[in-house]
Amino acid sequence: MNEMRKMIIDSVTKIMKDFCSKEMINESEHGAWAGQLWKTLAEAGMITVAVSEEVGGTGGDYGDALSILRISGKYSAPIPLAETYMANWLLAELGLPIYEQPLTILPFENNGTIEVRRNANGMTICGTAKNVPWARYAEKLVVMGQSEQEFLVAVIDPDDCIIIPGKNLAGEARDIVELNGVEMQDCPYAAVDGEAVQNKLQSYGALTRSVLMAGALERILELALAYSNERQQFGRSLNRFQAIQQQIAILAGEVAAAGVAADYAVEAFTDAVNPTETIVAKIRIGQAASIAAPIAHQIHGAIGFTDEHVLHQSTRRLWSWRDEFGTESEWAEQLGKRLMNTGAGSLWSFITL
Amino acid sequence: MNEMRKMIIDSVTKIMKDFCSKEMINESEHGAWAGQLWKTLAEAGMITVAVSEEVGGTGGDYGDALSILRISGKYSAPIPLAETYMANWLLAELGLPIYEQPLTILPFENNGTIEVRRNANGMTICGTAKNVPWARYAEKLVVMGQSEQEFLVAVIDPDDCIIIPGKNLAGEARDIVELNGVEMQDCPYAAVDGEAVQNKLQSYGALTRSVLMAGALERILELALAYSNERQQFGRSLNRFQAIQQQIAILAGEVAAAGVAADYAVEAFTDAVNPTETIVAKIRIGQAASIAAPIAHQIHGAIGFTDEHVLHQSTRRLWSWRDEFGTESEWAEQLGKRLMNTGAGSLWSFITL
Amino acid sequence: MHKLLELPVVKLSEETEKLREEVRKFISEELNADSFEPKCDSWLGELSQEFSRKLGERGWIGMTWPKKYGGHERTAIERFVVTEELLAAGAPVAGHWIADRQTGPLLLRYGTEEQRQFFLPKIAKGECYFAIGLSEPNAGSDLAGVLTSATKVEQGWILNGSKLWSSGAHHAHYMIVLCRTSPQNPENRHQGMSQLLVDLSANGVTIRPIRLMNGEHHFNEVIFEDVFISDDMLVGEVGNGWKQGMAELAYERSGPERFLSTFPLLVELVDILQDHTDKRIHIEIGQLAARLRTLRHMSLGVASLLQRGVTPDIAAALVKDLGTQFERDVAEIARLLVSPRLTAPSAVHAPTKYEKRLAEALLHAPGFTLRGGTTEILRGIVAKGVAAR
Amino acid sequence: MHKLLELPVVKLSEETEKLREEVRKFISEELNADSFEPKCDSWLGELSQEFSRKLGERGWIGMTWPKKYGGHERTAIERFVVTEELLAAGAPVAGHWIADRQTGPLLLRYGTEEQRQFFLPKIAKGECYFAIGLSEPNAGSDLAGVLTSATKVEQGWILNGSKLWSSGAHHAHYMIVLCRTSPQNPENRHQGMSQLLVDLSANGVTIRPIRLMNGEHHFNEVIFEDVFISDDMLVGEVGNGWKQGMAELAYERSGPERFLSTFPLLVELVDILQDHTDKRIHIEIGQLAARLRTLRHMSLGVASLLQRGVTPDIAAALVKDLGTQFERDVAEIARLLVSPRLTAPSAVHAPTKYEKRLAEALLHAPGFTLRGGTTEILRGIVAKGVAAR
Repeated sequence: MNEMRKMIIDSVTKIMKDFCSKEMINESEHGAWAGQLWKTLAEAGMITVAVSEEVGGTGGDYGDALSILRISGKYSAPIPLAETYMANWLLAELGLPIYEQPLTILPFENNGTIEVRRNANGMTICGTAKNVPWARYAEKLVVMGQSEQEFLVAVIDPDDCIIIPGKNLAGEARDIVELNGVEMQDCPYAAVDGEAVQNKLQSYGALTRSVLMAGALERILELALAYSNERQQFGRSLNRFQAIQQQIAILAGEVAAAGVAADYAVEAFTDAVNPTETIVAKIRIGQAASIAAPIAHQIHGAIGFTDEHVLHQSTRRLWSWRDEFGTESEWAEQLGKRLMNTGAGSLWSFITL
Repeated sequence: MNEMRKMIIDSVTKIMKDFCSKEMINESEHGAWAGQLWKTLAEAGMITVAVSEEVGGTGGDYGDALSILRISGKYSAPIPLAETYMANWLLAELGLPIYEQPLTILPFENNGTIEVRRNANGMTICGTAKNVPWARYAEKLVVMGQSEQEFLVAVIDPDDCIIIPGKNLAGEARDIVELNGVEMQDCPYAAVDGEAVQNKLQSYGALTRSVLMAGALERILELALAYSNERQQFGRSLNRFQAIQQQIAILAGEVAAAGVAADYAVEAFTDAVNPTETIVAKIRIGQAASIAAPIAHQIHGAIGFTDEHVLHQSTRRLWSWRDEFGTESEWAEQLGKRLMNTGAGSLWSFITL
Repeated sequence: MHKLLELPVVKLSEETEKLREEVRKFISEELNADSFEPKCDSWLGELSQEFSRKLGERGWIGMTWPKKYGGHERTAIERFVVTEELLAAGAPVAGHWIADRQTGPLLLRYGTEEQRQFFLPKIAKGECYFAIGLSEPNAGSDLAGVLTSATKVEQGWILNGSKLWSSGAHHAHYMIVLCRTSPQNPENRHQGMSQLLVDLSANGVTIRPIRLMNGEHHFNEVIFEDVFISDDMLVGEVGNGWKQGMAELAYERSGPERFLSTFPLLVELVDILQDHTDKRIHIEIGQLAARLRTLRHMSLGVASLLQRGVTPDIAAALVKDLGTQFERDVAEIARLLVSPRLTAPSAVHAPTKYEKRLAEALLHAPGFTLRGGTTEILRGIVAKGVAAR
Repeated sequence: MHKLLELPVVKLSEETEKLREEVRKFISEELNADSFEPKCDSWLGELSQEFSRKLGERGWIGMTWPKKYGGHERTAIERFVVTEELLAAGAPVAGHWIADRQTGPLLLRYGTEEQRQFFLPKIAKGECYFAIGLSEPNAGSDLAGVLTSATKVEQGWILNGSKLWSSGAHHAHYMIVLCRTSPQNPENRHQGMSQLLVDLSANGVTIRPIRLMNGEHHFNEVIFEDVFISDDMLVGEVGNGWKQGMAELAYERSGPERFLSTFPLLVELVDILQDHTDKRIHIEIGQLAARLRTLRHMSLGVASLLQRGVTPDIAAALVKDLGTQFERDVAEIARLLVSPRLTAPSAVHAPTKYEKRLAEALLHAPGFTLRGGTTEILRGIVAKGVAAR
């Protein structure tokens, strides 16, 4: 890891620790917007990372951005950092303006259809998208719509939409956005290869969720280690019981595996578009989340699932993120199909690729 | 349980304990025939159980026979008791003579095709069947063959066949039987509804394997309890380590579940043909075997997988029997399909049926 | 079979099956009248005073108790059948659940005649709810850590301390509180405890919500500050509290609520998959069904032993362990078969029933393997039990 | 990330990938010449003197050792690549395995100059095999229970006792025996042990086969009756045996042999399923592949740390735990996807390759989570390690 990356990580870790208190996250889950956290990150130049300085970004590479995201996952930061990164990367690539404000993207995971209609006055956008992350707090919505002729990516104003609040298991905003003929004359937009953009977003999405989960997994291990050290039962620390030790070890194994899978996916992403590592990461980290979260709860006992405790802020995010942008089964099906197509003789080459 | 059943169980347990020594089973796996065990069981009237006295059987019911089988599974008895029961039940139902000698059935699990051909001299049987249990020791082979017109069940002489020895993971004889035009003029035979007999044999087979596994599971729990009590490590008995205790509990849970599943399947079988309980048993006991066998080995350490020890005599049988007559996945597919067809509204009725 | 693991095959009589039909008819009528929505884990958190009262009217609370205390002298098996039907339907039974399951049996075994006559008929009518008073901040798995204490005064006791996790205490009328009536003895940590019956509306009782991670309020902290308990509210003997509390815990195990908490999700899963013909779906559903059916048979076997006066502690602990793993697996298998984000057509804004049941199951799941004895504790009990025989 | 769990991302150089291609070419030639059949767990039981010699000729044994001892001064990563290629191919490497993996490093660290000069070149040629001399009947997981003892005599030691589980001892030339050189001290059970290098053809050495459950002979009991060991065969210091033995055990962990033992089965499984398009098959294969790829990255990370002189004990223990679970799961998933009894057409009498690999995997599986430190012991090490930090 280079010096620059280390500095970024230290700086973001400090910001996240300062802001992401138990209370702040609880309030966010009940509807408050973590504006101060966003502002602080923006001032530190952490929002437009991996967008070149020429087009107004902070510079740095994908690895820097994804490292920041991992920390935000670790501290359950209730902000659309992943979505804003994804959106800005896409906008920069399309030559559209980028933003320091919170952004989101729709339709999210193809969940809904957005149409672009041409009329006398120009173009309008219509449709409904479900589960749009953080839509109610976004200052711009990046929309991919389909006209009869082509696909467009447009940046529109949330004020022109109806946003119906919803949330995922973690209390993160996952809203319904209704576009009832939003006029496009003042919106930045560009024509795109629809399938390519969709694939890219799906792959960006899987990677950002993988990295967020890797962060949250680190957190639940820390919490489990601390709790099992402090908590006494039958006159000894919990972590002195073999039955607990065996579970701590399994938990540590999953967290370590998730970390390695995320590292490789990030590394591959930095160098070139290599979705294989992303797929492997989403599968393996999804498995890790599914094994690790119940263990962390079991170690914490009942206290861990009360709103008094912070543990569930991470586990509920793991339960949400493991499903977003494809479950481990969905990605495994895709990977397995590919492996079966190339055949037994290529299996080992795939593993060592 | 009635008094008669108890007496049978006590008597068979004694016989099995006397005969089924580690050495005897090892020798059997290397090709010896446990003739003395068979003779003793036959003299005690334990071979033609659940065949009425009028047609030459010992009487008793299916529950008696299956209880005997469970004990034989517990002590790894290397004899075709399941096959002989199945064959005699079928023969008795068809009005054909029954036998006190070892029998087997082919094709086994539809593994091979047997044809009945008519020629000038009468009928001949042709075909090859794989994995036929204990064929080399059988004194009669019960063969289901198909002619152009109909299905027949015939009893033929092994001397008229070519038998190529093979074995399963447990070293139990699973032979290839080649029938190269066996003449049927002296063979007892009957025309049958082929599909019905096949279904019956598949269901008999799944039930007998379930019961055998339930017995073997009892055995590996006994062995694990004894070993973990005797074996000292770090100055204490193994069973005083929490990490081992947790595993013993899981093992005990699986053994108990298998026992209950087998009991219900046997009970349902006695009352009427109700393959549902058999299917549930084969699935649940297959799951139990897959969970329990590794735990028993883990508790025993390296000694358990050396030929010095008896543990693997039971675990290798579990690994073989869980696959014979349908794995847990294969039966689960069938059960699941049925449940999905009847729909969500009927699910609870199925559970309480 | 190991003696402690033997469970009988139970055949239900025609009469019992008739009772089942009655319960099903009742539930179906209630569903048609929209009186409740089937929910996961309904016995923990779904309370309907009216529903409880209706069950009381039909004689489905306190079923096994003597008639003279308002009970119905029916068998444990009959109670089992009523219970499993209600749970499978996800019915709102949380109100009277604890009182029916453990307060009643505890009072029948240890209560005074006056206590029985006063409380049991009310409970059986579905009008008197109890909360559990065992756990404390430093006494969860290790109940010997109980610090709540009662000091003897004239004609009664003064109670101070607090109880944790008391589910439904904010609706309940009473709690049976395990407390110290003599100081802690480090040599024998189980000595000197007693059980007191506390009116939760009494002076000095404060009930504070402990919200779950999803914001639901089922659990409470109940604080006692100089609460006066009159002598006639002592349950059992002074100093016998540990043994009584352990007996109470045993009533908690192996009932159908230890494997049916997520059954309403399984129903929605099968429903939503109706038109699929995927081999994987069949296999997963078939495997879950086989496990569930076997679990139910095991649990029924435990009920039947209890009926005969045997207390199959080891088998009950096993059923609880296997059952709560099953409850969790239903949720984990469901999400992999039908990812919730893909279920609802975008035109429908409200979450589907499937999504709601899945969320309930996932968010309640951490509790399954903790409440009523953690998996680790239960496995320790089982291992020591089967090793000792 | 917890410091003890951090593993670096390793990028293989082009040179290393070229080495991999050389190994693949060699293996493919050997396969074409029918010199071996790929087998599960080949590093435990598949021995070919010729194959070992060929590897020695190519410089693929003792790869990281100094050239002056016959080594090749290559990196740990290069050794990793050669090793994983051989294991993935199920090649017969059992002969030199122990000598290459742990005897060499042990002698380099603790051996005398004479010992190094005498043994290491022979090992690197693939002509000198070693057996492990740690476990005993009462010293498995608990090595402090070692009872084999050496009594000092003039110019040497007299060794008495026995070693268990010594895989390949019937083919090996030497064994490094952990033994007591002072009586057991109950206060410090790890004191008073030393390591002696024993010629297995010496007088007084008896090698008895311990057959596996499938009749295979890999393991042995090696009995020492008044075997004379000359002073120059002492490895390291008198009394330092415990520490040296522990270091030796650490070399055993986290190599590719901890997750590739059943890879040859996975290849046959994919092969036999080639024409199926079942969703379930894709999911299972995809999940196994993702696990395997991550495991390999973890193991590579450990190798890279070792290369830098770090000894990542905790991470190595984790990789071994995760890896051996994977090895077993391959077999269990395979049997459910393709039941072996349904594979071969009845015309073919010999078992298929798939059936043979599956049988090997199932029958060897119990050993995976025991050898090189049981899962329970490793998890204890991990938990204490991460808790202590």
